[in-house]
Amino acid sequence: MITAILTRVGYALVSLFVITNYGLLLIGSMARISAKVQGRVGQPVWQPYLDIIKSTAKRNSISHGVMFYLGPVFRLAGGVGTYLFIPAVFGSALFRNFSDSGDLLLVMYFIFFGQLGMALGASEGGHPYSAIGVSRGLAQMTAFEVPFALSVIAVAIQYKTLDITAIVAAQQGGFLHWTVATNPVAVVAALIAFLGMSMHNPFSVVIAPQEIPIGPPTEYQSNLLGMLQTNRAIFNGAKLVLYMNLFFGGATSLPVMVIKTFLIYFINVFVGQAFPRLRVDQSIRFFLGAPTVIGVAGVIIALL
Amino acid sequence: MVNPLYLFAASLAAAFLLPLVDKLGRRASLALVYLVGLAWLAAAVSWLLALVQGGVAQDFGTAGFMAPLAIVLRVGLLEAAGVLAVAAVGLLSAAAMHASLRQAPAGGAMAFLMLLMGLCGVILTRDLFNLFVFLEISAIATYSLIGFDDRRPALRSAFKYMLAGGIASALYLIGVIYVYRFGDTLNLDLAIRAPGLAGAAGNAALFFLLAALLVELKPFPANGWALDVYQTAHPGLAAMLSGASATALLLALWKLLPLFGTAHLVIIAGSGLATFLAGNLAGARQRYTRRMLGYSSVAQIGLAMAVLALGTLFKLGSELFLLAVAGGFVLNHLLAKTGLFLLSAAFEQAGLTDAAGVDGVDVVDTVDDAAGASAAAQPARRLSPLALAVAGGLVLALVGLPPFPGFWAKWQLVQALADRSRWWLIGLILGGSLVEAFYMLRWLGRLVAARGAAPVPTLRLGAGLLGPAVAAVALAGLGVLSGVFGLTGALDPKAGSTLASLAGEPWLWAPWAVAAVLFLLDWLPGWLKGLLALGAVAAFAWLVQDRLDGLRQIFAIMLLGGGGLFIVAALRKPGSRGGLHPLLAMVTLSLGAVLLAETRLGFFFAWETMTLSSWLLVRRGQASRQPALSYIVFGLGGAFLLMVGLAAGGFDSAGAWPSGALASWPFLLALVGILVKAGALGLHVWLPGAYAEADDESSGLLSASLSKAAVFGLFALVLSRGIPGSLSISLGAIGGPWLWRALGWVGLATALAGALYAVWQEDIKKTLAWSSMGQIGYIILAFALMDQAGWTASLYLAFNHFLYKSMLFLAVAGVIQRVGTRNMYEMGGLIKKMPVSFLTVLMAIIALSGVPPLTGFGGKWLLYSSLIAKGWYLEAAVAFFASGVAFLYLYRLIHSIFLGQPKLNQSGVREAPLALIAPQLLLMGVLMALSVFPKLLLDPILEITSRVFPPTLGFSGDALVSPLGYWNGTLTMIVTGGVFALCLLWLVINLRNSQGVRQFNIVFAGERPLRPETTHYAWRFFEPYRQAVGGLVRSRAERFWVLVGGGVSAVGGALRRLYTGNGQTYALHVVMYVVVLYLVMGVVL
Amino acid sequence: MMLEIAIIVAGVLMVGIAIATILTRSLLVSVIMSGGVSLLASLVFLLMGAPDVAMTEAVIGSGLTTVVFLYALSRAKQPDDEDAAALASPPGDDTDGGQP
Amino acid sequence: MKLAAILVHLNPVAIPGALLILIGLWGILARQNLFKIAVAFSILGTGVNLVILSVGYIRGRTAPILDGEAAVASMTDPVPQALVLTAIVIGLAVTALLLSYAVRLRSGGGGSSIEVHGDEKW
Repeated sequence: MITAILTRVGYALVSLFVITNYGLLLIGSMARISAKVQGRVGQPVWQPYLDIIKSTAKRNSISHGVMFYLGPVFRLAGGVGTYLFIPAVFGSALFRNFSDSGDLLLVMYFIFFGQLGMALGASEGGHPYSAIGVSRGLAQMTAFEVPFALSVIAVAIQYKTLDITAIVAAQQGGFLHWTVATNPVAVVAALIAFLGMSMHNPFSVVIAPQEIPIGPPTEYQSNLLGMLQTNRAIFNGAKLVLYMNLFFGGATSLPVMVIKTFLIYFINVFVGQAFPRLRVDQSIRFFLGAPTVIGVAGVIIALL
Repeated sequence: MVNPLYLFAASLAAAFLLPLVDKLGRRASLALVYLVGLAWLAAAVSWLLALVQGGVAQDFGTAGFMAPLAIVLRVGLLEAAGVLAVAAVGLLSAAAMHASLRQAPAGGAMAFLMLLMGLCGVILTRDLFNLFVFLEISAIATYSLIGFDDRRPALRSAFKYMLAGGIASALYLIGVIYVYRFGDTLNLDLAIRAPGLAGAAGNAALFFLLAALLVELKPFPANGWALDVYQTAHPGLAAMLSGASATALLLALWKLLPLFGTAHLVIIAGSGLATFLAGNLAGARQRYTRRMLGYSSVAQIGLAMAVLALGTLFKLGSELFLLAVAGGFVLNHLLAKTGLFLLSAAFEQAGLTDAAGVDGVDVVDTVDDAAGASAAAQPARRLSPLALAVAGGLVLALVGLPPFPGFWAKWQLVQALADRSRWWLIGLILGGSLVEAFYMLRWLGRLVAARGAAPVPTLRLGAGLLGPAVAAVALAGLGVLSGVFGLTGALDPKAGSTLASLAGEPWLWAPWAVAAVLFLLDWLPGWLKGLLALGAVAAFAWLVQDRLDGLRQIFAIMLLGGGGLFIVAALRKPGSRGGLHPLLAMVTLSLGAVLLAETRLGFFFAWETMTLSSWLLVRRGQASRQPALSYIVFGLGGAFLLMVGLAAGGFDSAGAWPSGALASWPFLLALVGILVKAGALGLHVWLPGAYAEADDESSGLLSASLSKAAVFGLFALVLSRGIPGSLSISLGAIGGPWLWRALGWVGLATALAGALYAVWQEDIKKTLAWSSMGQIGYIILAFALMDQAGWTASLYLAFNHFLYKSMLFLAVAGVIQRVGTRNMYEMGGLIKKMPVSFLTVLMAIIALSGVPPLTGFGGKWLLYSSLIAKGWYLEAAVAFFASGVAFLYLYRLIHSIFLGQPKLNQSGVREAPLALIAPQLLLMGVLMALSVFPKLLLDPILEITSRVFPPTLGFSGDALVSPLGYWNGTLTMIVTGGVFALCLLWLVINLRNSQGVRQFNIVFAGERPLRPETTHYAWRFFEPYRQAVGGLVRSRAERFWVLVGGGVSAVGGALRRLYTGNGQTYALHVVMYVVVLYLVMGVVL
Repeated sequence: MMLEIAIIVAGVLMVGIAIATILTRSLLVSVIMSGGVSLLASLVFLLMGAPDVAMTEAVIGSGLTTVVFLYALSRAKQPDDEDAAALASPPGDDTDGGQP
Repeated sequence: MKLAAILVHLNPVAIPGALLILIGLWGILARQNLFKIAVAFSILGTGVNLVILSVGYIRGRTAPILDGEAAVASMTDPVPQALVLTAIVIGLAVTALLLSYAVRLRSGGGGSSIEVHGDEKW
């Protein structure tokens, strides 16, 4: 019993370690690719490591109270938890994580855990911009959740289950079995939602207050910032893995996972380079418009 | 039995002696009046006793002869009761008019004696011409009494009355003589058997007789004169007219009923119903108290009249049944209206005349003219609690709320009409009743002065309160007696079990008993009352626990447990807090009663008790007059719908709805009735105001517990009562899937609209109110799935909503108490001042939003799993959107209150009092326990639902497994906890002597801010969101109901334009009324 | 037969006088004429073989009622023309007599 | 002659009675003077009395007085006569009351037109 538990915890830690490093490298390489697109040299691929090490090494000198501290904790726990509830590699005991805690619905709702905690912590900082950012982020979230939920429903209809492992299992056997082949419409809706979810252009107004040099990142410095940066890597990885599992046939081995998630993320960055930023009410209307219709179409296709 | 002739002789002798006795002083002559009244009263009591003990109705001849040679008087049960009523009302009225009678000439006292005698004669005589004589005696006495104190308005209306009365008496004489011509007799009993009256000529003769009686009964529109009289006459006399006189005339009509054919009955019924509707509609627009009471009077008399005729027309039941129903209405009206008119007299004597001239309290809020503007203020003085209780009792009786006689009469009438499928009649009657309830309760609501504002002197009514109090006590006593012993139901042997009283369900009286005791003890200190109320709830729960099956046990925790929590919370403020504890206990126990009810009547009784007590609780709030009014009007409207639905069958010890009835519209009506209470979209307009304006602990009780009674109603509606341990649902009988799909969409729309409205509120309690509505929407949606997973989700959501909404309201009550405002943008940064409240709100919003690992996620998981499994995909997507929206207001809730910049003026704020903190801690504990071990809650729920439906959900180890997926709450909690601990550890390790910063140690737009207002971003927080999706929720429902209300009001306003105040117009109305009636009779024949 | 003709004649007279009573503007005339109608009615009662009713009608309906009317008119200081004070007019403002 | 037959069958007392009732009603509804209305009322009352008595009217009968010789069969019906007696008395009482109110309404400073006494309405 004890051994079993220790084994699982150990596996989970390994899995977590892998995804953290992968996530950091992914961010670094994407930043570099973006720079190339824009004609700059860009940062080294390992720059995120340097950032985290530097942040963590610094003494944090400012506190606004308990909730202020708990913000990054919530955020990181949210990212780690989200990843741990998703089976990362199909059929692998090492990367199975704690996916027996719950199905797709658990993952979808656990995504909110970190966001809610972070919102609370940032608000505690007492800075108005963080509240503005949160209000925009939450508002945009309600909108992009609609096409995302519709595509998830389409998946659930198609595979008659919400169990992620079972969904991946049903997509085995070649490219033609992937959701992206069997129900491309739903995948399109999901990918549009993904743009909103990762707050890349054109849906990046949410993080605009962070760009003004006095937003939450200023209030959150040193090791708190380090936690947030770590989370960014893990959370990105988790979302990518989720998308891969739902729509792109999952992964049977680590290299396959790396390739697939890299490509999914690539779409994201490319769109982000091509479009200007929308106001938050515009982006809400956008998500409730065409992507929702596409999502409904995806559901209908799944029903047929 | 005493020969009534002696009493007539005595009355006449007294009247003749009066001028002589008056020489001894007015005191002596008034004593004579009381003496005669008492003599009548005593005689009536002796007759009643004799008749009840097995005596038979007795005829008394005059001058030694019997009919047809002489006039005959008959003393039967009803006659005795009628004389009793007349004498009692007479005595009360005389007492109320005492001062005026002392000042006016002796003729006033004489006329009063004659009025009393005349009315008794109307009741007792069996001779048609003698009836005329007594009618004229009472009419002339009334004419002279109206003007006896020489006030001009009274003189004017007396003149109008005489015009109408003169025409009526001419009609009566013509009728009588032709009845004699064709029937060859003036004796009623002989005339009933007279063959000559059967033909067309006889019909016409009878018509004249009837028309005269009807005109005296003040039918629409030939009743303008009566309204003026009610408005202007001395209130004591108005009481006499509305109570005693109407009773006597109705008894006269009842005596004559056997004479009449179908055509006559149709016109009686039609005219009565028209009067009922028109009177109430016009009354809704009335500004003056006594004129409003007048409108209500004519309406009630119209209803009693209609019931008498309808009973014979549709054979609603035995004669006794009819008398029980019509008698119930009459008795109710008699006592209530007498009491109210006397009360208005007491108001006048106490000087409550400032706002509206001679007329006591102005009842209308509109400020369309100068008078209205000045009158819109509250009464300048506050009624004493006793006076308020009396006024409340009288109005509630009039409106037909339990436990007063009108409630039982209405139930039985609706039941009987439903048995014969006369739905449109039910609609008319209940619609009229609703309008009446609206304006009467509005009036009552105005009597309650605003608390909290500048201290207002108490208005003591003194001796003037005696009469109303007697009437109120009599009403309550008779009502309880009819409820306990089924006085009205037992009269009809045929009706059997369906019309039984609450005899088998003594528990349903618990709210009333406890409230009565606690109100009597209301002078005790608050903490003691709170403990007593808590003890009462606990005792009730203990005593009834074995009567609850599994479903009811779960609801009992939410309803009774919630009530207990909020009673504890009521200890948060020192002082007596008059009325709060009794009402909290009453609401809580009425919720328990809803659970316990086993019969339809019992359920409806408990439901009405709940509606009534919660309305009182809402009205206790400070600025709650308008919200409370819309609460009770919607509550009663919903209750009426429920009543019709219940009357059509279902929810009985006998079983579920009749096969196929679930799709029928009576079922739909009952469903809609319950949805009103649940606050479903479109029927929700009462909700935000009521929740927001009630006392803070009351709002919590309403939102957390009382809304669950509506949820229970949904379950109870579909499930048969069943004995504990054998729930069953006749699935075959369930209405088409479209019904449940539609209900699901109603729930979904409610959820979405509730969430969206909540996003844009600035008022913290309104946010919570809308949020409640939204959450109930999910519960309805899950309920509508009609399978095991859906019902499991529904019950689970309901319990969770109870948990976290209790927590939120408790915490918010503390915040409001400490901060003194309900506007969120006026708060901020309270986390350091109120850490426990913050923690409560934090846990509650995590649970509410459905974020794992707290219990809320279980609800979401169950909901989406069951929706997708059922194939309700679009619903699932919309529900997902709606619960996303919930994040917005939840974040706002915690951010604007607890986070961000503290306000400077709130630096002295302390943590909420222990009375609020303790229940919060308890609930937090429960929430955590249920989060770690979801089985604790889910096992009992699954136990229930899998007995009703084929199970699809089940536990596999710690994981709840559905056909689509699984959820292991315990493991989720462990993983989340572990991860969180890990992250926290990292933080703690890295924390190195950081420095706490002061409030303004930030930079904002390049400068250091100095005032919190500039940095606490809280006002119109989600404005961009409103720009994006605000169009989804323009207040369409509000506008719709405003239109409905405006329409009803406009109809009422148009109707009352008939009453021009011109006596000739009124006389013309009388003539036209008779002509139209004659034509109608010709058509019906 | 004579009896009937007398009754009919009285009836016609009564109706005629009654119409005149309503039509006339003078209150005094109308009161006296209505007394006349009552008197004729009492005559009819007598002819119909109801002498006691006739007596009562003559004394009360015709006599007493007229007296009461006249007393009331004098008490009320009511001008003879019924339209004279259709509206309450303050003393001295008696220009609107109703007649040209 | 048909007309003659109808005329013969018409009750020569009831017809003027009914006409008086109508005239009385006309007066009540059409004249605005309070006193004139009272006059109209007394005409209405007279008409009603005539109608009542017409019911007991049978051609060629004598007064209903038992004087030993006259047969009961040849008397008119005494009941309507008793009713009329009562009605006359009641009529007087009502008329007197009506007049007293008219006097009080007028002497209180109001006019004697019914139109001005309509403050209570709606």
